[in-house]
Amino acid sequence: MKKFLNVPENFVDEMLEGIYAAHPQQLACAAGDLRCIVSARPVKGKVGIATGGGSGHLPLFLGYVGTGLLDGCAVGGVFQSPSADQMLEVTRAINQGAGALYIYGNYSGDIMNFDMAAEMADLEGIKVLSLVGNDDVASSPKGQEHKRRGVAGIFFIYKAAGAAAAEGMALDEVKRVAEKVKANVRTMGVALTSCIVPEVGHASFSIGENEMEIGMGIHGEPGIRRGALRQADEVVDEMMQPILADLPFVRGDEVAVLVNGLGATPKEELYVIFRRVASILKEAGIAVFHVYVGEYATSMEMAGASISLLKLDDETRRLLARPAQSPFFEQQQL
Amino acid sequence: MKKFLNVPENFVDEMLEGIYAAHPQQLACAAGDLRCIVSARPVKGKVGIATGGGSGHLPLFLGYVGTGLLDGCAVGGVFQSPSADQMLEVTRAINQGAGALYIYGNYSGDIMNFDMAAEMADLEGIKVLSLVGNDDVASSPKGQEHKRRGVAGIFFIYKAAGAAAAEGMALDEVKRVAEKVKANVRTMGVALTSCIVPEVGHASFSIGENEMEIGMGIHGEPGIRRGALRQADEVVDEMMQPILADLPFVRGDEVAVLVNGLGATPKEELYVIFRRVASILKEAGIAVFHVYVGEYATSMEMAGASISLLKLDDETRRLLARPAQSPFFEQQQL
Amino acid sequence: MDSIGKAELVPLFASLRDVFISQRDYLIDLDGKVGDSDLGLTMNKAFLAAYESVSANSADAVGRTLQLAGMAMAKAAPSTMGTLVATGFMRGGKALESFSSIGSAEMSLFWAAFLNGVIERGKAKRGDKTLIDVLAPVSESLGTSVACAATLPEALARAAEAAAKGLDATKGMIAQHGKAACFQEKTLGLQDAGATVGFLIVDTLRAFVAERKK
Amino acid sequence: MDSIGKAELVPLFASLRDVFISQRDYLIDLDGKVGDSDLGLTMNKAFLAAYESVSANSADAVGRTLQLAGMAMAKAAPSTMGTLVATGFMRGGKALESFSSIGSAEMSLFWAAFLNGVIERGKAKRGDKTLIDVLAPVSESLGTSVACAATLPEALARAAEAAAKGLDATKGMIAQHGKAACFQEKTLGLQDAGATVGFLIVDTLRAFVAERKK
Ligand SMILES: Nc1ncnc2c1ncn2[C@@H]1O[C@H](COP(=O)(O)OP(=O)(O)O)[C@@H](O)[C@H]1O
Ligand SMILES: Nc1ncnc2c1ncn2[C@@H]1O[C@H](COP(=O)(O)OP(=O)(O)O)[C@@H](O)[C@H]1O
Ligand SMILES: [Mg+2]
Ligand SMILES: [Mg+2]
Ligand SMILES: [Mg+2]
Ligand SMILES: [Mg+2]
Repeated sequence: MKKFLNVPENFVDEMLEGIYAAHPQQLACAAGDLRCIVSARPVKGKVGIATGGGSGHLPLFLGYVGTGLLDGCAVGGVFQSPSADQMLEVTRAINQGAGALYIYGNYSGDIMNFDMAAEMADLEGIKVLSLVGNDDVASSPKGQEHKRRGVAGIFFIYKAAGAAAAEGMALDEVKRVAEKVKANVRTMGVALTSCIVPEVGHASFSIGENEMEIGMGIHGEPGIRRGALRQADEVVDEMMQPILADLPFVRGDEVAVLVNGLGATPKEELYVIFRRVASILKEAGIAVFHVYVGEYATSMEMAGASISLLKLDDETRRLLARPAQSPFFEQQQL
Repeated sequence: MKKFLNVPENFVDEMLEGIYAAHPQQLACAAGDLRCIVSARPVKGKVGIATGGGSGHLPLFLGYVGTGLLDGCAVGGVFQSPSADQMLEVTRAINQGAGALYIYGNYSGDIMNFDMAAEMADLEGIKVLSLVGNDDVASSPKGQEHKRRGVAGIFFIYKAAGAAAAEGMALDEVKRVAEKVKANVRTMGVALTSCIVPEVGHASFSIGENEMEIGMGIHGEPGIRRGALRQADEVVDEMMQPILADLPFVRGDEVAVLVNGLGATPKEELYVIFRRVASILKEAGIAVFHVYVGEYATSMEMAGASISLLKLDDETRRLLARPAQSPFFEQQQL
Repeated sequence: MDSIGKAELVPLFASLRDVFISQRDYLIDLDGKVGDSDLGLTMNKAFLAAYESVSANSADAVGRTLQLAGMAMAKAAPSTMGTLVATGFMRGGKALESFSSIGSAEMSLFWAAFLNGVIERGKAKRGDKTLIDVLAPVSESLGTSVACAATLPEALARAAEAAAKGLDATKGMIAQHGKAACFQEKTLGLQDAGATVGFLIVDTLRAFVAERKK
Repeated sequence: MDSIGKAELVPLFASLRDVFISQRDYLIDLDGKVGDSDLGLTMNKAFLAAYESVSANSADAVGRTLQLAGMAMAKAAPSTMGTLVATGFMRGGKALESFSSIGSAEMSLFWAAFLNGVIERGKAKRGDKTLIDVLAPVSESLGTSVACAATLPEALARAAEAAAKGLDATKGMIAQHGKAACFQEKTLGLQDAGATVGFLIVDTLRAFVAERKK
């Protein structure tokens, strides 16, 4: 296990101490709990947006707490849900009287804890709505979207909902925007190597020296097909086909693209991937509004990548274009 | 070799095609040569700043072409210098009548080609000054600074010089600022795994399953000490000691910090590293103005990290704080 | 004792706490077969926290006290069962908000809400080899007891029997949820760990009321 | 042939190109011992580009033609040796700007400027096991020849001899620059690859002039 860490049990908390130490003007911890992260720049009267999930996916989840983005986040151990109580603390801290929206991924532990937190917040008179990201086309067939896992595409939901809340939209409206983005985003991933959970100490799964797994989840959940690693263009073709067919994305659509690295894949390779994505979209008559390339949702040091497409309309385009800023993500007005 | 690529020989050009396709509003290619990258938003009358070097280090080098940063960049094959001719093309393209400053790393191939380009530009009446980054404390002892390699600390030179040029400083002044930053930045790196050059197809060097190499260069150049990987805090201590002693950084100084990932190391671990850096600096009575954590200068998929410190004065603090924007790096006014 | 009043909640939760202390290693063992061995630890934490909450809030109305106990459990034990049991107590407590003591009818309301909470939270159904396979027969049995105007001790005695049967039936099921789901057929023959917790809670209630009756 | 005029440059660069085609594998091999095996390839590219440049610019003055050949090499082969040799041709050509043909004196000027260019560009010194260990004796030998009023064929014959000696002497040196520098003591006994290129250029000049003399 080639990792920079001290005692594996302390990994998450030491990482968080590092994050607070690095970004004291931007992030604060709520209720004295390191794992409850909130923006140090609260905005009065704004709808609060919270997320959360296991650690090990930086910049997901806490990396999107910032201006024009999310207001708070609870994180658990590596790949483990935070507690409902921690979510509740975050909810209390970000509540500005306008209620809160939870946006998180479709994992049973997270769902149970967020639902419970919402219930507890409700008892305290804080109105909470929830939205579960499920963009991973590989994880269940069409028609069973509710079973799909949430992966990198959640970035688009954060970005648009964050901009909507920053514009002053009410809770229902922010939720409506988030739902719209959720309905229009699709992702496929491919993994080349495993990651290592510090407390476990060895690879989470094994994969052959020349193998790839199309559709593997960000915790190593089984994908669609394991096979020999092929040329980048072929791999991209195999990923783009189900993405395009699923929504479907059609001639005349305008999209935003996210080519996401899972941890160990160099940015150079992500651009080799985008090159093919761009040519496929061009061929298909689909216009590209904006492109994000980099690490937006990782699995520790897993090598691999995912491609997300978001179909835009005037409103989501406007919201995506808004400036945003966090210690992990900055964007000027597009 | 678990990489997303097609024909290895085409890797660099396909990556560049991907980059131009992704960021058409921000980057343009000069003289019809993909490897000559210039800002798509030239600023009339401004001193031009150019850099260059081998591919495989993204966001170095071309990632810093942008607003408030650099104006152009020539890239070579993976870990190979671009040609003098390509540098000359970039120089021509970014020349706004105010001359150009070359900022690049201390590698003989790069030096030869940049010197040659400067000579050729001179023949054409373009005034060029050059500055060679040499921040890697591990690569030569004190007193032999001119032999030190340039690594991630060059980011600080880019940032300050880019801001200086954006402020309208003349060529000599921009060079003076760059020299000042160069004189005040120090870096140490540590590598845990090798990287793979696509055309070579296998690891550039071998390193044991539980080994690390302190001071290894970004192309795998030998470092100071190879030994068993130890706890993160000890590794950081071993890196910080020579950094602090070299300038030296002393009680009362104010610094900017860059914790840089070499490619495969998760951001989580970089923050575990920064946590220790912060506590060492606090102990030493050195104030921290701003912290950058992430991948700023990589070696493809090498696992490892580097720590850079820049000692600030009023001028460099002001310049570092200025906004900047490129497809690979964004910063709002600090 | 025909109903549980405000004053009895503290000793009741003390019993629950003690049961889960004594069953700690047994539950660790059960969860270890097709899970991650944490159930004994998390249930210990959960019921210790619940006891402390109930002690601190014993002046409140019963329903409120139970809700707060649920919240304390959620905080102390964010595991699957911790969250499900916490949910159960919160929902059960909410159902009893307008009552001052717990007789057979209230006990039936409590477990019906508890069961619904667990179903809603965990999205599992009967036969999936979970806690629900104990809770559902318990809730049904209590409904029948209310219809037959049974006393609380009688109702709980029958409920505990139903729980034991439900628990035994989990041996014949294949796990569909949580970590055990990965083991599929291999879970056949094993008694579900979470269902065991359900049985223990109900059986502790039975024993508590039976004891006080004397 | 006592001097090389404008018209001779095209066949001269054709010879150089052919020499580096025939020496390709030999140079790959030499560079492979303590380098990255690209020298045969890069020198091929460099001298092919130089030949094409000279063909295209054969109407220009000799100095100018040589400078343009250097620029073409720089463009075609940005490796260490590509850049150094390109610099040499650019500087040597610049030194000949005011001359219309190359006799002994001009040949001496050319190589002195070539040598200085390589030293300035590469910051290496004599004894560092590089190209310079061939260029320096070549330049010295040509200076002596000019002082002794030797003809061009004589001067080049002696220069090639000096080059061969210089090249042989690199075997006793330890590499200080480039990729070979990492191998330190292990480079002892090996002939330097870049110096070999220097020898080949000078020896090709010698052979070209000797051939034409007949
Ligand atoms: N979705 C679900 N709904 C209801 N009960 C569940 C569900 N998933 C798991 N369980 C129950 O939880 C028990 C395991 O609890 P626990 O050890 O806390 O899980 P974990 O260690 O995975 O968090 C199982 O034996 C089962 O009874
Ligand atoms: N700084 C230098 N100055 C002069 N010659 C050098 C220098 N560095 C290397 N060389 C020469 O270059 C040769 C290697 O050339 P080449 O294969 O092109 O290098 P690389 O493959 O590293 O770019 C060496 O054999 C040596 O003669
Ligand atoms: Mg368990
Ligand atoms: Mg568990
Ligand atoms: Mg070589
Ligand atoms: Mg080379």
